[in-house]
Amino acid sequence: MTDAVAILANGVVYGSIYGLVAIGMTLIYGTLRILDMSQGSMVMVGGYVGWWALATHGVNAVLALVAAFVFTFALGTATELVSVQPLIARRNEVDFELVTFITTFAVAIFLTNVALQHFGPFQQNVPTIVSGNLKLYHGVSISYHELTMAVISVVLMIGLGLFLARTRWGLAVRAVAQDLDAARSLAVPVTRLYPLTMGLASALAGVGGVFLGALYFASPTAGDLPLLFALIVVVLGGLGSLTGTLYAAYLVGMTQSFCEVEIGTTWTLPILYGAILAILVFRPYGLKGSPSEARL
Amino acid sequence: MTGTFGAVTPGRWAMIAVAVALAAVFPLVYHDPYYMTIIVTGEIVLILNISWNFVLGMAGVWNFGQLAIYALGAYSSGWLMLHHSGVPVPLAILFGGLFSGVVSVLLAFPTLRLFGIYTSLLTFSFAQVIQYVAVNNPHGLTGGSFGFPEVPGLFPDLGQTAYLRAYYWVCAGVIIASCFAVAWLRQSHLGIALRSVRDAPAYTAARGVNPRAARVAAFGLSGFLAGIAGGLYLSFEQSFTTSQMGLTPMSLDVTMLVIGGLGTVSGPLIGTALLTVIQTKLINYPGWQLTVLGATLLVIVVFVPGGIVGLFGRIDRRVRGWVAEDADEAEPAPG
Amino acid sequence: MLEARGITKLYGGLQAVAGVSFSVAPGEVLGIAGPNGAGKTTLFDTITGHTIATDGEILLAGEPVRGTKIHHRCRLGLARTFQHPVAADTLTVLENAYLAASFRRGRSGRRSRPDDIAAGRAALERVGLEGKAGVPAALLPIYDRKRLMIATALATDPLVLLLDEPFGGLSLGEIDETMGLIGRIRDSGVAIVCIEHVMRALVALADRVLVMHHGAEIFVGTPAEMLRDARVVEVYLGAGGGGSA
Amino acid sequence: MSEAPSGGRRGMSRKSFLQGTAGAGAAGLVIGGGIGYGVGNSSGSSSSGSSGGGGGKKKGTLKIGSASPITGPYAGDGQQMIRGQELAIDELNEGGGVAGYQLELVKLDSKDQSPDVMKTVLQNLVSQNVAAVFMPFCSYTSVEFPIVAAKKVPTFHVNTWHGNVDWVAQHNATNIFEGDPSELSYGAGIVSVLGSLMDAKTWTPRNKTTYIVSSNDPYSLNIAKSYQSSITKLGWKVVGFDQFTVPQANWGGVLVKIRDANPDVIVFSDYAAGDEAAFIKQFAQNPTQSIVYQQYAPSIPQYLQLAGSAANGVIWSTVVGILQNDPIADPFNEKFTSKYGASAGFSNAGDQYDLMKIWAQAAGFAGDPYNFDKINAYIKATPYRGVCGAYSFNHTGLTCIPYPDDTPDPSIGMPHLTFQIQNGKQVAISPEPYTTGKFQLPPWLQ
Amino acid sequence: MTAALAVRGLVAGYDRSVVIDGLDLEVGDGATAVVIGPNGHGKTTLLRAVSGLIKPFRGEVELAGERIDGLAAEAIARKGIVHVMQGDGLFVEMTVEENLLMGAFPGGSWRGRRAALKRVYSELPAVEERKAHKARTLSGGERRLVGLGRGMMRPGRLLLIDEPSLGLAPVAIDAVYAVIRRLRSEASSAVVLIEENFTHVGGVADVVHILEAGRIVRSGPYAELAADRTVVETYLGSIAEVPS
Repeated sequence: MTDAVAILANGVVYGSIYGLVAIGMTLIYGTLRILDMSQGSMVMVGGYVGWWALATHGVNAVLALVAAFVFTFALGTATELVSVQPLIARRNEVDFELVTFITTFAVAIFLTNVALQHFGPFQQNVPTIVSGNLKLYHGVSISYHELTMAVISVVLMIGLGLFLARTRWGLAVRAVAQDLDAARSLAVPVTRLYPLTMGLASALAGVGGVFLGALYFASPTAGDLPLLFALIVVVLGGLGSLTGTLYAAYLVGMTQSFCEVEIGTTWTLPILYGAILAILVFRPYGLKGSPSEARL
Repeated sequence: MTGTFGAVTPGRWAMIAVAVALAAVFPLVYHDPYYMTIIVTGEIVLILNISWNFVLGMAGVWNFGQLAIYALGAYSSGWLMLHHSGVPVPLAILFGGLFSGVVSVLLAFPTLRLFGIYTSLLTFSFAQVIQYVAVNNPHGLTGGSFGFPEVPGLFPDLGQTAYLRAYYWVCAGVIIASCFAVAWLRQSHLGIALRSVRDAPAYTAARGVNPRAARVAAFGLSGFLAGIAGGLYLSFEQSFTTSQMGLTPMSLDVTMLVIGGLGTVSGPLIGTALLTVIQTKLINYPGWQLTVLGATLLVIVVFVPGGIVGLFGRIDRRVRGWVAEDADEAEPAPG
Repeated sequence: MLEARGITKLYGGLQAVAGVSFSVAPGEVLGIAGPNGAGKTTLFDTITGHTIATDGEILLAGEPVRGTKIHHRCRLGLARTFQHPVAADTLTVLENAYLAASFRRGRSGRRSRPDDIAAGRAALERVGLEGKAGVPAALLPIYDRKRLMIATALATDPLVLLLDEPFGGLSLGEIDETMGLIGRIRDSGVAIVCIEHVMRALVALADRVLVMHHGAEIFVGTPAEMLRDARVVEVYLGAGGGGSA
Repeated sequence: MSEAPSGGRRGMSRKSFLQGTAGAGAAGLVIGGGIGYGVGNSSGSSSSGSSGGGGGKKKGTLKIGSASPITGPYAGDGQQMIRGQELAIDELNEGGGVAGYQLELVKLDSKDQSPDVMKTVLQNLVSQNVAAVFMPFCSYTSVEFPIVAAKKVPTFHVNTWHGNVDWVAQHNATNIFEGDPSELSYGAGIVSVLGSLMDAKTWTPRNKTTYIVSSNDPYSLNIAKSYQSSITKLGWKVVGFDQFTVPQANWGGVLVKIRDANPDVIVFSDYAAGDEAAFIKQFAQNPTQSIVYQQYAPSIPQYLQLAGSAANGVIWSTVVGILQNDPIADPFNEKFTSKYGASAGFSNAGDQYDLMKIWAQAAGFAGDPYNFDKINAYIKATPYRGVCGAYSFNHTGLTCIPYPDDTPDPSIGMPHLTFQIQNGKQVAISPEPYTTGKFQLPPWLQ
Repeated sequence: MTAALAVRGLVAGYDRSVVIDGLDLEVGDGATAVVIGPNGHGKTTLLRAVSGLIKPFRGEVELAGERIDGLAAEAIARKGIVHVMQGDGLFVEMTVEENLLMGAFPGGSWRGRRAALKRVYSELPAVEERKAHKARTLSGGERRLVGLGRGMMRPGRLLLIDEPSLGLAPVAIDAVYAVIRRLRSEASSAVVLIEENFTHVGGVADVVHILEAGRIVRSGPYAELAADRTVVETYLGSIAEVPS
């Protein structure tokens, strides 16, 4: 019983982490059809901004989050401008999804190593946003910091969903994903929308990075593991579906939590990647894509 | 008009012959063990890249599982070298190639049912699973992250210079053979079918080509060569660590291929050589190696889509188009 | 030679092709007409295997082919062209033809490269592209690409040739040349099914015409009959004749 | 339709132009030779001045090779190592150099110590004719050892891996020194420390249970297993044995099991500072009634910074550590802190500093820094007391002897130091005479 | 008076192939021009070049006297060109109402967009009935109406309509053309409408242009051209002569 509660509690924590990181990837893939491999780096950068603001300048938590949002927003926008924008015009000539997969990955390599040169290899401690623990059951507890993360990741997902469903710009973002030409002919400024969307997604990852920093620390490679997990979540969630991502994040979190207790920590990632493999092998049409395209 | 099956002109043959001859005598006049070590390591990477290019560039399947296939070649050949020491080392390497080829074919079946980004995700997941399982070192088969236990290698009794020289030649032989094989395959029935499938899958199927069969064959051949490369790495370096499957080598290799030009015979050659030289030059600036790598990859993919070979190819094509235009003019006006 | 019975293709609830039947004999041209979106290309797709028909039977030389793969149907003697002029862009014209010829119907025993090349060349000659054998397909102008597509289809030595809008995008002179080409192919004994919008060409070429509308066949008969058929006229000119001249 | 292009004048000229350029394409193939050209060039420039076999003929600077992890997972250790090496070289140069030479440190990145990297880096150093090689971390399969063994360049590592020592013993190498004892002494060391706590009645186990957490690399596993076998011999029960893959930041699952088991002792055999700090932070949220032992990660300054107050009470040990309140180590600590603005930590900076000095002493004695035989023999024969205690390589495998595990004599054995973190400070609690304080029950046990 | 749209010497196409080859076209203020031509002769390319979805290789495009060639599609749209695309260009995973709202994207206020929505619904009650459905689930005719409705969401100077009858049942075509006729009489904007043949455009066209092989080859009032047998026979095939 205690185990079950603990597994659940851990699953919620992990799920929130993965949700926070994957949400931006989902937004970008769902709207722009780009599997943005630089999202992990945005988590890393967010962590450093959090460290800089909270640990070295002692600003309050809200300001730190705002700073991380602004900085990673700018960085995400810049990332789009160098790695995606030049390719939009050639959308039909190149394999857009794959080429942007590689270019954003190149950005990730670049950012990681710039961070390494600038900050050095050490990990830095990012203070928690909220302190204290909530006692759950027989000594099982969950920290308020982690609870805040869980709440924020759900709120962000709902908020993002509302933004996409209810606002003019939200609609435009979705429209661009579905028919680029039609959107352009309706005066949607695609050349600005792409960078803004990537900026927004990166900013979400950056905010996530501040939270993660308190658990994982800030370091040049702090984005690698979140990225690997986010990939799992995004694929499981059906690539581009916000609600799917939310479910998948908690499913992955629970699976990981369960594996750690019942099977062993070392087998978590192979099991999760094995699950992805199995899904792609056995239900290739279950996710997206029509059989006629896939058969060839 | 000639048949244009990539006929090689006598002049070109002569240049190839000169290049091969130069490559062959090179280690006789050059001994520096440091650069020889780099060159031999580069040769092994080149073999891997040639194999990857075959499936990535020629067959047009975005397979990110190649490093895992390479690792399986190393582990399986190492298993023979270590536990069945009666088996000659070359046979063990060959076994690694065959094992990898078979795994690659098995990987091909689910992969080829998918398209686009899903292909990459499936193969990437495959690579991740293999890597993590290898790190977990089940039954001591892989040596985990510390590396495969020392194996005798091809030339256990040679001194350093001779050892490096011998490996240089072995690898160069494999490279030359696989370059010719790839060049030949490119113009072979299979190669033409593969390129056609890559260019226009539905059309090609409607002309009688079985796209799946052609691509499975490509996976098999590519996996075989990757396995050989893995076996050579293990036998040359006498160890193999799981970090060889990590994201850094993967991005390095992809960069080499993209820079050189995907789907061409000389692309991997140029890309591998160029990046090896850059890396070597930057050895005193450790952090910069990967920073430069990321930036280069980005610039090439965005601004030079065909890589260096593609750049030459475009110029060449422009000239050819120019000639074709003349041919048009020589025709009677249409209508 | 080719017989289709009750071909039906459903996409979700939508009937793209609704129970179309036809047959075509060697040396005959069957025209398929109908407004854009009538399901003509989908019909071709079901015949060649690019789409699996929901229902219906396809017989080639009396043998059922439904359920076999695209490439298999090609080797049985079913060749098609596409609406857009596709080819393997990085291959030369001759390589394109050679590849198709290597799978030509009835090619027996071991693959012989010289034979296949010769067959490919012969196909190029039939469409008048032999002078461009060495040019990469990507560099060809539209008309040449269309001819190349027909040439590679011919290289497979088909029993039945399915042409999807062979005249689309061509100039008047090119249309005339292509009509001549199709006529010669027909005279060589190939059964031809041809989707076309250019009525003039269709009327001149086709022995019989099948008119489709909303996936269903609404008319089968000679071109002359078609021009007098009230339903065909309605489809093309609207219910009231649409203020015609 | 025309047949072949009829060959107008312009057409012909263009075609012939094309054929002319076709040959140029073949130049691509010469690229194989191109590698040779590219690297050949750089070889000329980088090894200039010292290409003659004996090398270093013009007295001036002497190259010392450092193959330390500058990037990759161990970059944090690497920075400390390089600082230790540099500090020693600075002091030596200020004091007039070694045998008349000024020293210059050639730093190459050993990344993650994968075999190809280690081989390449060592080949590079050897080809630059360095007088000594410092490769604090090397490969675990010793694949690069033959490169330095063949040249007999004095080479120092602190890989703490018995496999490397075995290689040296098996190949009768005379020049590859391990600047600390191998990892096998950790297991017994922990047990003896626990024993002394029980003897002193400062701490009493409730039911003699222990929980072991190890990463899945052979180094951690070896420590974990040697501890397991030592402690079970004393009748203890191992109630859990967990493995993880580095990097691991989520300890939730492991902590669930630990909290279920509520062991007397938790032993952590991995060495990554971030992972261990994350563990103790998460453990401290809801601690069990256990002594927590973490292997040498807390020696890295970042550990304390990352773990904060959660680390209070943790005990850890290192088979090579900078001594506290020590007349030799204290000046070093001061110099280090004033030079780098950060503390030296507890091991890697100190051992590299010591090893550099050991080499310099031997080279100075030999008079010629390229008289490798003489230098190696001197190092082997001469014990040295540095900031990490005593180094003596005079036995199989050229490795240090752990004190008090394998020798009762602190003047020849390297102290296997055990520390406890008390109020954010590192307090050495074992062995005598190196202690600076007494063990205290961790806050969660008080 | 400047024309609403003036196209001079336009050359446009895709990749290497030229589809529109030296085309000239002028559309007067408030006039409806219908461009007719066989498939594949550049009708859609013409519209895409005008609205900026492809960049013309050469030539000039002027909207009310202002050069717009070379501008990005979104900038051109902002200047008042409303392009109802071939195959509707609906956002299939969005609801009908969301699709309509996108039509008023450049319009500033939320209130304004609501008002436009109301207007469109009153014009097209059939669309309002389906407003909560995803565009993907609509029938062809409904889609076309939504496409037109989206075009009506903001005032435009020039309306480009690409083959509104494409693939529709006669009944649906009639409904679509009824809307187009109403649009034309109510709105002040000029219209360029494209069709494959004469059938439906009788009551709509002020002037008809015939496009062949990338050029306008004949222009004139509908009645004149439709009566000209050589036009009909050459470009539209003999089927059009049947009813006469």
